[in-house]
Amino acid sequence: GGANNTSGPGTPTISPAEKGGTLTILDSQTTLTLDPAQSWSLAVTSSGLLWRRLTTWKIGPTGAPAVVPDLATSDGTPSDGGRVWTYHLKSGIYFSNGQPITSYDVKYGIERTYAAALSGGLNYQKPLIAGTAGYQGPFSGKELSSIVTPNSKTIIFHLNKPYGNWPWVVSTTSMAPVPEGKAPAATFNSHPITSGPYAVQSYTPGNSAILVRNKYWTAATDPNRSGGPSKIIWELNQDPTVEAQTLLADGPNAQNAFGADFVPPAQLAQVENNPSAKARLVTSPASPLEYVAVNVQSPKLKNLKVREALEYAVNRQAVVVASGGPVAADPATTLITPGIVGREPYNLYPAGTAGDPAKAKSLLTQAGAHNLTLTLATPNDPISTAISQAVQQAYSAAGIKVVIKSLSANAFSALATGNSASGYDLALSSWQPDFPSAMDNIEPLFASAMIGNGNYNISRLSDPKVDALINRAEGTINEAAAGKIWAQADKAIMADAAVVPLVYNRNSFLRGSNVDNFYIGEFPAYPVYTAVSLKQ
Amino acid sequence: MPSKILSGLTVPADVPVAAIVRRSGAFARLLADRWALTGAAVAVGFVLLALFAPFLSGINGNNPYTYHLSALTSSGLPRGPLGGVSASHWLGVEPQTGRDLFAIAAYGARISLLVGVGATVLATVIGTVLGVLAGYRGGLVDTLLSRFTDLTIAFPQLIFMIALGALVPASFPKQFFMIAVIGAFGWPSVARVVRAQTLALRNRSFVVAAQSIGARPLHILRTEILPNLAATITVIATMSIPGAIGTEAALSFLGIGVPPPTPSWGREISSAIAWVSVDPWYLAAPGIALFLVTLALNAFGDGLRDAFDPRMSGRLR
Amino acid sequence: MKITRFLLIKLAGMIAVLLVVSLATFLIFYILPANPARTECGRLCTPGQLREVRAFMGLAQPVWRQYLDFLAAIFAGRTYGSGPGAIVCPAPCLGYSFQQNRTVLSLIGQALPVTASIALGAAVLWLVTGTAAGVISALRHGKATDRAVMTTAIVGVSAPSYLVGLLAILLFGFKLNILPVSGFVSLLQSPGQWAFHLILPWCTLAFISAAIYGRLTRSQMLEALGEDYVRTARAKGLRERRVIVRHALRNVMIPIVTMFGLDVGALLGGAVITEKVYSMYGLGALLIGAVQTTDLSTISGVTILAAVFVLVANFVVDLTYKLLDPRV
Amino acid sequence: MAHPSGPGEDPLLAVRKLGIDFVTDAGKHTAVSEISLTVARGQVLAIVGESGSGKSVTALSLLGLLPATAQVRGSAVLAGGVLAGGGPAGTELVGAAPATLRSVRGRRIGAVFQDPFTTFNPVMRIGTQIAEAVMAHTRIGTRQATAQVLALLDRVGLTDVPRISRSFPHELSGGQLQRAMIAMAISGEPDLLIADEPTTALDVTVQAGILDLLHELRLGGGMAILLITHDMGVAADLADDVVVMRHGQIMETGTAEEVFFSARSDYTRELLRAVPRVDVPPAVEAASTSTSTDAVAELRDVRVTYSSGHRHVVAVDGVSLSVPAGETVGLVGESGSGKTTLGKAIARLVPAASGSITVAGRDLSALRSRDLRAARAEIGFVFQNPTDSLNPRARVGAIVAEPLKLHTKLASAERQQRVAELLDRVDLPADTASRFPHQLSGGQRQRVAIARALVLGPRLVIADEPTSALDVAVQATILKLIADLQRELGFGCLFISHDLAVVRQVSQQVTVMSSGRVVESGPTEQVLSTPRHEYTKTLLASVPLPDPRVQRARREDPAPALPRRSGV
Ligand SMILES: Nc1ncnc2c1ncn2[C@@H]1O[C@H](COP(=O)(O)OP(=O)(O)OP(=O)(O)O)[C@@H](O)[C@H]1O
Ligand SMILES: Nc1ncnc2c1ncn2[C@@H]1O[C@H](COP(=O)(O)OP(=O)(O)OP(=O)(O)O)[C@@H](O)[C@H]1O
Ligand SMILES: [Mg+2]
Ligand SMILES: [Mg+2]
Repeated sequence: GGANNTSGPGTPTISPAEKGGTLTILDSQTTLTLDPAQSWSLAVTSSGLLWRRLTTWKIGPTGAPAVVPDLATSDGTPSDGGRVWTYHLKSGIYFSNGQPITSYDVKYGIERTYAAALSGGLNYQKPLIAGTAGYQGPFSGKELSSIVTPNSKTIIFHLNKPYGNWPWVVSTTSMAPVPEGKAPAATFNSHPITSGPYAVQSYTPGNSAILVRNKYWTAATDPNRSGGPSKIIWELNQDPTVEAQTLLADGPNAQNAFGADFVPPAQLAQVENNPSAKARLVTSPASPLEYVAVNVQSPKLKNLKVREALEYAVNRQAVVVASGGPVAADPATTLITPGIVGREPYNLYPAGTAGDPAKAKSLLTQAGAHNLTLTLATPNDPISTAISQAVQQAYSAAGIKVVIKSLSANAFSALATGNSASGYDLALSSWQPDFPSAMDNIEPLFASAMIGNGNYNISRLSDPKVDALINRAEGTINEAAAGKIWAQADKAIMADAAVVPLVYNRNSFLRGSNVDNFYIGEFPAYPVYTAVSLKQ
Repeated sequence: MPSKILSGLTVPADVPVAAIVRRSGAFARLLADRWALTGAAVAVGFVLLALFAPFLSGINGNNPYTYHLSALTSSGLPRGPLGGVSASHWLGVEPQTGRDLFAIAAYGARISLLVGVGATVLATVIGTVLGVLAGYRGGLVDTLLSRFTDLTIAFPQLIFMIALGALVPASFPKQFFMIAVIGAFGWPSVARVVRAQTLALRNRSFVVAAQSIGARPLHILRTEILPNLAATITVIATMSIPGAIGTEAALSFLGIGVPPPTPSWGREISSAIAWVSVDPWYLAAPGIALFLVTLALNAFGDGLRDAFDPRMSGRLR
Repeated sequence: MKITRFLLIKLAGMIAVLLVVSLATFLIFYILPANPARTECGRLCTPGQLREVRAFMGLAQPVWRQYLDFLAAIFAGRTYGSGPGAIVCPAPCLGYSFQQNRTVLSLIGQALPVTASIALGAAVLWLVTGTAAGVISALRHGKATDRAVMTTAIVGVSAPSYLVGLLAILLFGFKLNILPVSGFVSLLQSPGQWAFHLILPWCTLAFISAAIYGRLTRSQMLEALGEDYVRTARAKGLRERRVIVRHALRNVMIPIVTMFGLDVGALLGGAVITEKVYSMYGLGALLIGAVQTTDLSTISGVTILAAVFVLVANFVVDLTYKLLDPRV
Repeated sequence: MAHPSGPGEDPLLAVRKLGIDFVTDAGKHTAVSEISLTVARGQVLAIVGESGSGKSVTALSLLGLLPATAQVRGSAVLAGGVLAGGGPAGTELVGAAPATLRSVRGRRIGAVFQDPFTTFNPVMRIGTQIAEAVMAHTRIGTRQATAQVLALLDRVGLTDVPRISRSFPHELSGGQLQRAMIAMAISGEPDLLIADEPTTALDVTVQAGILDLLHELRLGGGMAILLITHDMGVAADLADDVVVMRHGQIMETGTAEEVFFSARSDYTRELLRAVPRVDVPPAVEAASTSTSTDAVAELRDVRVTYSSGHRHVVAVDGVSLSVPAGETVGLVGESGSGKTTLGKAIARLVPAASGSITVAGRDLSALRSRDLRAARAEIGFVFQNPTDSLNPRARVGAIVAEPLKLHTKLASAERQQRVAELLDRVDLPADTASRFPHQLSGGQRQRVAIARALVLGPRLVIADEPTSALDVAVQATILKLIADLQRELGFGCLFISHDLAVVRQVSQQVTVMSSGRVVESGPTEQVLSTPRHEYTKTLLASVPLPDPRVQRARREDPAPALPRRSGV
């Protein structure tokens, strides 16, 4: 990725965050997960407003994303070749109830994630922390001996393998401190004790959450959050189309608001003709990968030539249009997304953006595959439906008949991530890493350990070469060195033709005219909530 | 039964026997009802459109599948006014794909008319049969059928459909399956209304009179009760067609209906709604088609009702 | 004596239906292509963790056992897990939503007033406008007014509710800027705001649903107006309004009321699209959310509640028949 | 003449050249052509004549209540009255504006319609419906109106008035409904009362009471009455002038005495000849045709109760009766005494609470539905309310053919032929087969019902007031038809009627009911010529005779034999 961090005219520059005002966030989600153990929220969105972790992300309007100290004084000090990580806490850090934050609270917060009642979070730490087999969380009265807290300011993690990305793992929401004894599993979600700039005043699922200033939070200990608005009203359960229209209209209620949802394609087209709205549209750099997973275990797709035909036949231009045009998507030929260390642009199957059906046909003839009929499993949201039809149409030009199997999100993931390889030949999916590491572009999607059991290797690729590269990269502490290995893995997977990358999506968001510092960095493809402020 | 009763009598020569069965009155009235005729014509027109969809859309070399990205702007909107109406695309093109909207509407009529009308007919038949049975027989039959009706209404349809969607293979003949599914869940309202009216009708003297001549229940239902329910049933049936077509679209999203790209009005309408403020013409073709078919069938239904209303007999407009 | 017997039989029938509905929900859920424990387990989940989560959620047991537990919980409450980390769901427990970390009962308690407000207001509106339109149509039979009413009705019935809602929002919310387009205000909090926020949802639903009432009323009225008793009423010198409303209309209420019971019963179980477009968290939104997150407890809870509404509405309708027509 | 309007004074109602056409599928059909008549204040004008001659539609046209398929020509002027703003020229009723008609209806012109069963709104209580009429034209409160309703019901000779007032129409007997209808019509104290066959469902004692009431209203209140009747006795009793109609035309107009004693038209004379008289034994004694004595219907101690709400009505209270094959048993009695109920109980159309009923040797209550249907096929039933007993959506041809279709294997053409024959025998024009019931006159419907009951050749005929809407000439035809068929087929017949003269003519046995019980029964001649029970005696004494002079004499000398208003 270059320096074209944001597209659109509103290339933001950080302006000094003005304090005060009431910000409204319009969100189609019906519920917020306010227990950090269970939250999937990115470090710079909702959880960034409420929780601090040992580390967090520094996302500027330009420049590469970086992991930076948050509660801790450093990103972490590795020892034992990356198996042990040590952190020291800052002083002057408090929970929203006034209690100082200690290393015990950090440890307790992590232990909580092991309780069955609190499962459901991102869990990147779970397979890494040593000695957790059979551990059932702190409510059982036991604690984790692999997390050592020699004093209230120090915390030492013992991992079961060297892990260079640990500072990123530590930045995830699951790792937020939780005060022991004040966080019952059943009710903490409705009345959480927070550590970020905001505290939860009230939360009505499906309706709204009202966040007010955490009066114990100080900007001095936290350079990464602006804490701009004095109050945030989180309007839930919004219809995305209505939400976009609301922001487009920029009425009195919408001027202090932004939308947490992608602007749908139709409204994107509408924005094109509306200069006022265009100035308030923020579009991410091309980032999440939209791809067709090729089920390599399907009998019809065992032959590499057939899979290569799929690579050549795809028409990425049609997919771009179906996604909402260039403002919404860039053609993709690789797996590691722009903005992430290790990305190397290349194209193993050069065919032009409109695809090369002739080449595909000849490959199919070579493979002896005639009258190929493939089932494409597709989530039933409008964009996926549109994209899968574009894919279908392109493949039909190459003589491949595609039957679209439109499924609700659950049915889709049950089919694609289930233990059986049958039921689909192709699956349309998209992926955005949970933190900016090439690891998260590759491992969850292509490691052989991630087949079935609800995990996301839906290409069902089990290539020892790829697994070995993944292992090697993970153990490499040096980010740049690791990046190189990830790039090799990327190419190895593409050589297997186990996936047809379609496009890198650009996510677009709308804000009200009074909202300031609303920008998207190179990663993630979401606005940085923690930076937003209101013009006063 | 001995029917020698009138044996000795001679038929007076001037009895026009044909008069007894004359139905021409109703038919003539129907023919004179301009709304009904127009309705019938429009409905037939749509059926023809569906039948000759390949031919009609082929006039311009179109089909509902081919993408015309050149007909779109870079953001996926149709180029040109009225949603891209041109000599080659009579009703414009679909945003994001550039597919020909006339071809989509014409081909879409196939699935939508088949499923919409088929499912409605199925639901109406089931509902009518169960409704008259429950209403007329009463007692245990009514109790059981009524609970069965309640059960069907209260059945967790959404998750049932999702489960079905996962179970049926992608290559299943979806049209008839959809008709069956929509019909199987669509009958309760017909049944409830029919039952209610049957309850009120069954104590009318003419029904008792039919009982008193020893008519079988089936006969009574057919000749005494049903004709008096026909108007209600027609109204409910003609009004449920759009709902069935809408359900067809919903089922298609759940994987039970015909999969894309096979065009259907319901699915086109539901994807066009989001575009209504940018490209309203996209909605126009399938939306107006659905509206017209429903209006036509209702107008025809009204015409039928009037034609067969004995109190209207003799009235010509 | 007879009344008690009658009620007991009805009640038994209803309970049977509820049992079948809840059992069906359970059984269907288990053929659903979804894995709630896996969903609940989080992004990365080891088989061991998955087992634990499954056991904790009570999903490790055979289906029939789970069903019995579910039934028992309604009367006896239920505890998930044990010790300080346990989650207690006191009786009457309709289950616990792990996805929302709340008991299903409390979720329903929050969503029901929303749906009820939407449904009841809209129902009154569509009943009144629908029957009025039907009466007018019947009186102007075959004339331009009749056709206009019919055409409007067909627009209403063929327009998807989402479209009507969206257009209403664009027009009244953004263009004219006179009505709020989203959000629910509790009746207890502010009756004025409650009604104000509900105007658009009510009108949307009414516009869509009134059609069938209009058409039904019209067809029934056309028959009734030819009856002798209408002639008698006129012969008394009654005002035409009274003839229509008290005599003709009363005689045609049975199908209307039946339809009304069906619609209201169904709507009380959730007005999915309307809730969605107006951002109101009613039972419909709750159910859809639960289906999306494979939240069995919430699905069963809402399904059963919806079934209760259907049953009660139909029961009440059945009772009114006798009042509407003593011959029934 | 008894009416107070002097000569030269403007008539209350002047009908001039009134014509009524109906558009039907078969084309235009003239029901009334160019009739003219006048009614003066306080005058009673009786219209008698053939069934289907246009009496009822004439009456309806005056109120503007004909269906939209009717076209009315000519003029009918109602003299300007106390309320409506008809100027000196009076109010033109033909083609009048809705507002004008409304002010006329109920207040200026009250109406009693022909078929009491369908005139009331089936879903409203009788009391409410009458109260509505009361309140339509006077400003009084609900409570006062209710009191007035009860008084009105009492005035028309109903007993148990509160129950009647609370009842729904289907819970009342024909006679009760008819009186309620009269109460409703006179509630507005109209200037003109149109009474279309107002006493067809009333037994003679009650009928006498009603006739007295009408007499009183006319004398005391100056109410003019347009009386439509086929009962020559009633006409003779009440009418000042008489109009005779046939084929939509007026055959003869004159004072009652002129018409009764010096009729000019052949039709009138024919009509008068056909009038059966209770005081004269029939020329041909109704002879028993039965050779055997086996009863086709046998009732023992039958009790039938209705429950409406919390109350129970014992409609039939321990009745025993037997109908021998080939014989006709006349069932007469007080209105509301349970005659209809008893008839229905025989065919098991209402359940008997106790007692046993056998038809052709079989106990119907023990039969399974299949056998029950077979058994019912042997019963021909003529319902008291012909209108509601005909499916409104079926054509007459289909209605009459229905039993044939059900129980014979005749081809459709044969069925049609049978139907045509039978319609002809009940004196209905051939095109009737293609008409719908609502396109027929009351008497025509009744004949359709009779045809349907007879078409299969039943073993038992239950005929509930089968001739109540028929003019005497047609009635004679029908009675003859029944007698002929009875001779031919040997069926037993339960003949329910309030017309003692008819009963005397057709039946071998008579049973007299009162309040749900049999008070007297025996051979017709014996019961009717030497009645033993008081009630029977009263009954016989109340029969109006088709002789204006006798009737006037009776009225002027209210002999003890003629009880005023029967409140039995
Ligand atoms: N469905 C019913 N519910 C309650 N009471 C009823 C019902 N039907 C009839 N009755 C009552 O039963 C009694 C007998 O009625 P029935 O119709 O048998 O009288 P009837 O002898 O035929 O009189 P009429 O000569 O006036 O026709 C009446 O008092 C009537 O009010
Ligand atoms: N709605 C109608 N449509 C067509 N013809 C009708 C209609 N109503 C009545 N008629 C016909 O008009 C004629 C006169 O009917 P009307 O009811 O006035 O007879 P009526 O003199 O009252 O006879 P009855 O003594 O039998 O009651 C009859 O031949 C009848 O068939
Ligand atoms: Mg008449
Ligand atoms: Mg009777």
